[in-house]
Amino acid sequence: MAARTFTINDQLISAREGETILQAAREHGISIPTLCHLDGVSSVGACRLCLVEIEGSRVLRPACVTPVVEEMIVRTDTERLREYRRMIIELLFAERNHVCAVCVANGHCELQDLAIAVGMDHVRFDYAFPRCDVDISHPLFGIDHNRCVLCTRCVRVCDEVEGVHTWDVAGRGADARVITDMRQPWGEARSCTSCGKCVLACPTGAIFRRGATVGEMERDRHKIAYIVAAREQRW
Amino acid sequence: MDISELLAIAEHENALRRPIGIRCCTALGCQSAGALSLKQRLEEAVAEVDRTDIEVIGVGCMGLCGHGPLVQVDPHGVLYEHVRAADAPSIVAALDGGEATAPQGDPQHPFFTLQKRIVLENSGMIDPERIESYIAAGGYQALYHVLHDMTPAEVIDVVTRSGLRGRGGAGYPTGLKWATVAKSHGDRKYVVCNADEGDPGAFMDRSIIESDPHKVLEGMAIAAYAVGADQGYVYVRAEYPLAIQRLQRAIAQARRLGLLGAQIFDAGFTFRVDIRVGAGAFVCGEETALMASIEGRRGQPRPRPPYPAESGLWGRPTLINNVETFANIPPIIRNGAEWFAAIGAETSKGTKVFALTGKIRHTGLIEVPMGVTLRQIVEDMGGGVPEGRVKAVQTGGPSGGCIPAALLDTPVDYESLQRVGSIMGSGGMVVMDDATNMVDVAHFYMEFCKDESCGKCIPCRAGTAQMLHMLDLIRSGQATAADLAQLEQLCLMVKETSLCGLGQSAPNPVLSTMKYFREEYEALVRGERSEVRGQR
Amino acid sequence: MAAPRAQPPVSEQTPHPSGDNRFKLLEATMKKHQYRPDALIEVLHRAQELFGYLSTDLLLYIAHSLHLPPSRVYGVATFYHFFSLAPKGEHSCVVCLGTACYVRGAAAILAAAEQTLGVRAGHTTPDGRLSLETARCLGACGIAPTVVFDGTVTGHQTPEQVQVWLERLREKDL
Amino acid sequence: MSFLDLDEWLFELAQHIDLVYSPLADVKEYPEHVDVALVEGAVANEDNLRLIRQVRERTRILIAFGDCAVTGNVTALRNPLGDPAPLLHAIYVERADVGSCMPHTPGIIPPLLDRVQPVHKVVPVDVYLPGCPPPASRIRALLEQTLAGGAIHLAGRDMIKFG
Repeated sequence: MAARTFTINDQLISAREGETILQAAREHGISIPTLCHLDGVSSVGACRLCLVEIEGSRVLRPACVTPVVEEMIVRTDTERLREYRRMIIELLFAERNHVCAVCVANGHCELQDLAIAVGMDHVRFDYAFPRCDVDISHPLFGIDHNRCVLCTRCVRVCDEVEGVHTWDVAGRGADARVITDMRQPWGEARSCTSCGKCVLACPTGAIFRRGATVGEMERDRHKIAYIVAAREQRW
Repeated sequence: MDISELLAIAEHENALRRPIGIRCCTALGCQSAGALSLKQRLEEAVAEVDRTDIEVIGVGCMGLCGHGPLVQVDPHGVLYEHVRAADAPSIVAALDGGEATAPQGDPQHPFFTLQKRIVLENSGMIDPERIESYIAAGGYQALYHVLHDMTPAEVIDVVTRSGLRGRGGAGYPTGLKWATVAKSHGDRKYVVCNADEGDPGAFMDRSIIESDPHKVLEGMAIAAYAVGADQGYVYVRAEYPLAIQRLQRAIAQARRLGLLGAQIFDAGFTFRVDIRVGAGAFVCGEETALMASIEGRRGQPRPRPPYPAESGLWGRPTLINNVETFANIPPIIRNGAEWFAAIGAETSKGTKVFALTGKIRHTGLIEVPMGVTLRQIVEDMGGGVPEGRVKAVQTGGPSGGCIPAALLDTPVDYESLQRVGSIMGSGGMVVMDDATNMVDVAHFYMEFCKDESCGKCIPCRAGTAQMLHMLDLIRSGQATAADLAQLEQLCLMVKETSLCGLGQSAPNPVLSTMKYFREEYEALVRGERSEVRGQR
Repeated sequence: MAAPRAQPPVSEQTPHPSGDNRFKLLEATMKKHQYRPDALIEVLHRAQELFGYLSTDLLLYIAHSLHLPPSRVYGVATFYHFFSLAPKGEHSCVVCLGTACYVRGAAAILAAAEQTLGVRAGHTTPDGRLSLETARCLGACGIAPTVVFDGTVTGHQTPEQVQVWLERLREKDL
Repeated sequence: MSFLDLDEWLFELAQHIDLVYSPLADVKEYPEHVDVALVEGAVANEDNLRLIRQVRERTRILIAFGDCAVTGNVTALRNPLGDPAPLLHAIYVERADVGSCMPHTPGIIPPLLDRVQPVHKVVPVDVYLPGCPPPASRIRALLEQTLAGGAIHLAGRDMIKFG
């Protein structure tokens, strides 16, 4: 495969043809924040945290879906990007009811980690305090919509890896919610195989194993990529 | 079907014409005001006087929708406004020197005389429900010419040299888009007509389809030939039942005559067109969302590249143009690239159709050469506001901005409108008078964008909700100067980070009103308006 | 384009189509589209036209027929404003809130209608007689402000006119 | 309690500061010309509101101390339910075993605000110290920076992790 040479933050990088900026950056230890991205499932470019500046481009580009181009000059950590990322994280905290202190994912949460990474010591926007449901009708798992960031990782992993498509998104805009089957209680969603991949995929405490209490919801998200890799390399 | 048959249809149709034609508008605006019963009454009145030299024709939009129902009598061009069914006999009697009871309009008013009709050349002239009427006006000859005398590359060359740019809003060069699709490889290609006219305050595309549906179909067929597509879709809003009905009829008629379908004009060219009816989602005007919707999915945009020209419907190369863009094609083929390029402004060739509405005397649909000033449109053609003064002109709908009265001399072209903080948009032009509070206007658009945000990307989903909340605080006098600064910051972020055009342009109405009418925001911050009026 | 699919067997959990002619008509639409999943929106349009609204059972029936996951059908049906998952009133009053109508006083019209009916926009009166709705833009800006009564577009409306129409409807025992 | 985890460093701290007001100290009125205030808790009732305005007015550096002050945290969990009246009714009237009545003792029980708000939504805040509770090491780092004068900067997992 042909190699591509380009620059990230003044560092010369070589990447394989067809690789995204995000892949190339991570291989070289350059971190770009992401939330909706999950190794093993398709990228949707929705969270906008991985936006980078590309010299000569008028607009910011999502690193997760932008392929590298020879001699491209990329900046991942400018003042402007830092400020925008912090605002995006603040918007998420203001949008639903994220209470780290009583969350099952406290200490193991990608949203919490991102807040630290972007330097969020408080949220400047007004909190919306929406009313959100908690569904614990499933015998093994639960979903708390207060903590959902609508990254759709559960939807994609269920569709693309488990192949069941129990999850989807209903409604739109701020009213959008992830749903199981006909928006019925998860426990009644007949298509669900209880495989638990959505639990692995969830970046926050929204989808959790029942019985987990504060801070207990640890998960090995790399498993998704392992499953996919194992399937592809099967002979 | 060959050219002689086509010409024979035209000839036959023209032979049927009577010396005196009473044209009655049957587009949506006039229909709502009673045009259908009026037309029937006119037909009866003609039958009553037993005149075979008079015919009554139902036609598409005549433009001056605010004064409907409209009736115009050929060959003298006498125009009647606000016509009631009861006026019908007197209109027929007036042909013999009687006095018509309906008020007469002035066909020499600048509203009409300053127009340059290319897209609307047949609007209000032909019967949109009969393909023969379109053929008699020269219809489908451009398609014949293209199929028999030109290579696809030559067609693209003509469109490129004409300087035509996309009329959907962004103004991307049409020829370039066609060339990209033509060059892209795929086992199949598609042509899509974007008739998901979602901007509130805009009805150009609805009117074009209701008044002259075949022109759009002919434009699509020419495009399909040029890029190598064999299947077309018209994606039209469910809110436009009359347009859908006329389009369905037009497609069936064209198919029957062999002008759509297999082996068009025996030239080895096949092109089928299907209608896809939208279901109430503004975001589906965005091309990747539109394609998702045609594929039966949630109308959510995806990042570009890949562009639809390379990977569109079902992953195949897809050409997406707006209704007005396609409607420009047959005249360009007929009259040549140079003819078109000679009309309009330096970087914006041809004409633009605008829906002129709001606080203005003459509301309706106009087509003007690019480069005319907003002042000519608003003051000369539109007759200014009924009471008070013009305060601002809003172009581009929720994606556009408010241009203050002081900048009315701005010429209408893509670049000039962008320079003053708005956009050309699809053609909505809403005039506001000094009774309009601009913070309310910004709030109105933001509420729209928040409701229409698909929810996929965070800046648009959460950002529009937050911007709306901040505008609420400002309107209710609870905001501080710091909040204004924060709102501005948020606007810039949403503009630069959102995934699609909806989010990227959602802050525009706020930014432009903050730029030109900042004192209105500041007055509210100082608590100078106790009562909030306007939208809920 | 996705390959045409054969008509699927109707599963036990979907309502049995026999006995209701509307299901036959819906079936015909699906057949016309060769049960292709990408015809979902067309099929939903037809279903709502036939049944008035999209019930959970109806959505499930469509999901099975088009071989689509239920959550995807539900996701699509709730994405588009045009689709209603709850029954509508016998009559409808749609107030256009497009820009031209807004500038010409649509807000006052909507407020008058809400006051007369005692329900908020987007809701149906408790007696099921009338649904009050709003539209983004009907494209009839030339005759703004516009209101659609039972499918008929009327222009140049005032709050008083709308109130009169609604009150007349209330009095009449249709 | 987390503050007390500062252990012997508290003695060092005591040499640098005068503690002039605290809910535990017997001081009724918040004094004037205070240099630093560590504000714990969110603004939930009218007493909180009155006090925080006074604190802001009379203090040079106001530090929102802990998640409740910074975000509303657990105390704001009632916000999605809206106006507190129905909630109070459910608790004190509907489910009361004995003496069911709405709490109403003017001057003694402060009325609840419609919404619990983080401190910075009510008055300007100079420094934010997240944590539920902020660990002692974090408090110490904050106070050391504060005592040193100059700009206070807190970053990284050890300093600004919520929860």
